[in-house]
Amino acid sequence: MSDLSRTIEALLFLSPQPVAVADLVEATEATEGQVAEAIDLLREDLAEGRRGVVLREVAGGFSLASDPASEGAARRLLAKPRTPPLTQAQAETLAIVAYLQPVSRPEVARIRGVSSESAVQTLAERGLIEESGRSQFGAALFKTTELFERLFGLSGLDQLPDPSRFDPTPDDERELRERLLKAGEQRSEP
Amino acid sequence: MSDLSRTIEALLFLSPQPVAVADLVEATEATEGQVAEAIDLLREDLAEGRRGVVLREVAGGFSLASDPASEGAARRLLAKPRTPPLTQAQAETLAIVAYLQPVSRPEVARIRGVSSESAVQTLAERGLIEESGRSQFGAALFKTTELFERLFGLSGLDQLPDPSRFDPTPDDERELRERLLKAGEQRSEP
Amino acid sequence: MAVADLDLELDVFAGPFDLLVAVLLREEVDLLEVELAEVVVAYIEYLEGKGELELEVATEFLVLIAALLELKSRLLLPGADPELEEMGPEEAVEELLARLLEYRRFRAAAAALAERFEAARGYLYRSAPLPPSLRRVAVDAATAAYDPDRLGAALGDLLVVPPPVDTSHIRPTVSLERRLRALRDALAGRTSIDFDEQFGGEDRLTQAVTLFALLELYRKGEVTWKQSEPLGPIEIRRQESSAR
Repeated sequence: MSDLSRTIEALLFLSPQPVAVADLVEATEATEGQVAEAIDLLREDLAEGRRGVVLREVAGGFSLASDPASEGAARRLLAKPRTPPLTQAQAETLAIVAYLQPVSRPEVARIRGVSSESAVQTLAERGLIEESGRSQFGAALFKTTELFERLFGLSGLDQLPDPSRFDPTPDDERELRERLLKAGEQRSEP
Repeated sequence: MSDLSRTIEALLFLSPQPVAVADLVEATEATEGQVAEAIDLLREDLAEGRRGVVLREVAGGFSLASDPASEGAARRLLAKPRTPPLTQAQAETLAIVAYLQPVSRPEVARIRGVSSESAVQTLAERGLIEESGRSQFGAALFKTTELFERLFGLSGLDQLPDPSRFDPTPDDERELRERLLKAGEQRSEP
Repeated sequence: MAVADLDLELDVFAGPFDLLVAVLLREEVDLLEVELAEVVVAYIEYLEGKGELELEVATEFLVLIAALLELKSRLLLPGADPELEEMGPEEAVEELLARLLEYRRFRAAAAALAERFEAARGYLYRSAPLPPSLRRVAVDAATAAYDPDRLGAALGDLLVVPPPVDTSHIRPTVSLERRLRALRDALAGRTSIDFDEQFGGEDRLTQAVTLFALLELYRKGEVTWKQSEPLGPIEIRRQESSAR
């Protein structure tokens, strides 16, 4: 392991947040190329299954995390209950904020067809979304946080899957439309 | 590296305090002999000069620490405190800790009417609050740090703005606490 | 199946669709709180399961849900464009379709996110204060960055006792079955009862569901009922022929 890799490992160990490459360059006083090389070495050393700690690229930087294999033991030691999974309402609200951010609560409500206050509040409490200014009409706007990217293993928002992946298929759409139209026609025929 | 060594490395990585062998035995559900053996392996792997992180044996047990060689870089990286704008949840949590310290997490949650885990954790990570002993019921107590005073430009805690400026009735701390708790219970009622 | 029997399990309401419409019109449940997309999805899933379309039922459903949607969109967008009010059936279909498609898209995205969350949940991050030597450096380098008034203001907000939360709309779990039983019990050993006398003390929703139950008993031939003038007393009579 090179000296630079060791230093970077130490920095990632100490830093409570993911560290961007630019900050590593500044702190280590090495070149960007050297840092990139050192990270590659580290990535190999800390690949999944090699040690207890793995290298993760999240939230615009690099961070160390414990290997999922040790999750059970870690929760026993730290007496930390497993974070509850997202409810359907929370997941939908989070998806809308993630893809449309910054987005206001009324906009979330419009898409979900239901007032989403409690989901928004819970997500904010869990630190997954946060306020980011106001819309022109004064509604609070929400965006996702760095913690969101960390907890979802995203190196950045551009790593979110392409939203077109979630478009209903043309077949689905045709079928829905036909079904609706059929019902509509039936209604206009006495 | 054995599975058990990997798990122990992960546990030491996650724990902010040194971990006693007995706790490692309990968390990993291995025998004491197996844990001792795994620690021996780790000690070799994490000997000074091998990686960025070293294994330390201290009074209370084992812990990981950054290699002293990286201290200069760590200073450069971490010397600048992070000061992103506070979210509403963070501001409320910080205000409660500042005015009522020392205060426990459950008390913060009762006053705010919602669980405040993520705000407490973020504030602690940014060095604005820190643990300071335990309540009589064993809950960790929090107080503000010196960094907090610096970042708010306060020469001391008595320089905090008088809460009566934001509320008509002036209160002493005890009454303030009671009123906050009462309001909080209303908030969490539904 | 009649559209009335479409069973719904929503956050704020559980019961048949018809009852939902009834309580909405009586303003027992806030329309803003009802996830209409879920209602539609439940219905479409029912249709998919069935594999055939009963046009009459579908039409009835569509008319009702379209009305609710329109009503709700007006509530959500106060003073929105007047075109909304002139919406014809075809436009309503397109509007409904667009909404359903958009909702489906985010529902799928939500599922993908939830899956991702699950996969990443095992990775735990370290949360520990800096070692003392580094903490010292951070303090030394710190300059004022926040306004202390922000803390005072945040504390002041917390001192405000919030108005008691109106939970009157979260009670629609009045069960039709239980109201059926209440009616039958009330009629046991008697030939007739007066609705107001018997149920006048109940809250509005319970009364509404009881009336619904009454209709059900009437349909089954267990009771007859009579109201000689609007808003007048309702007399419920046990059908002698019914075996009970």
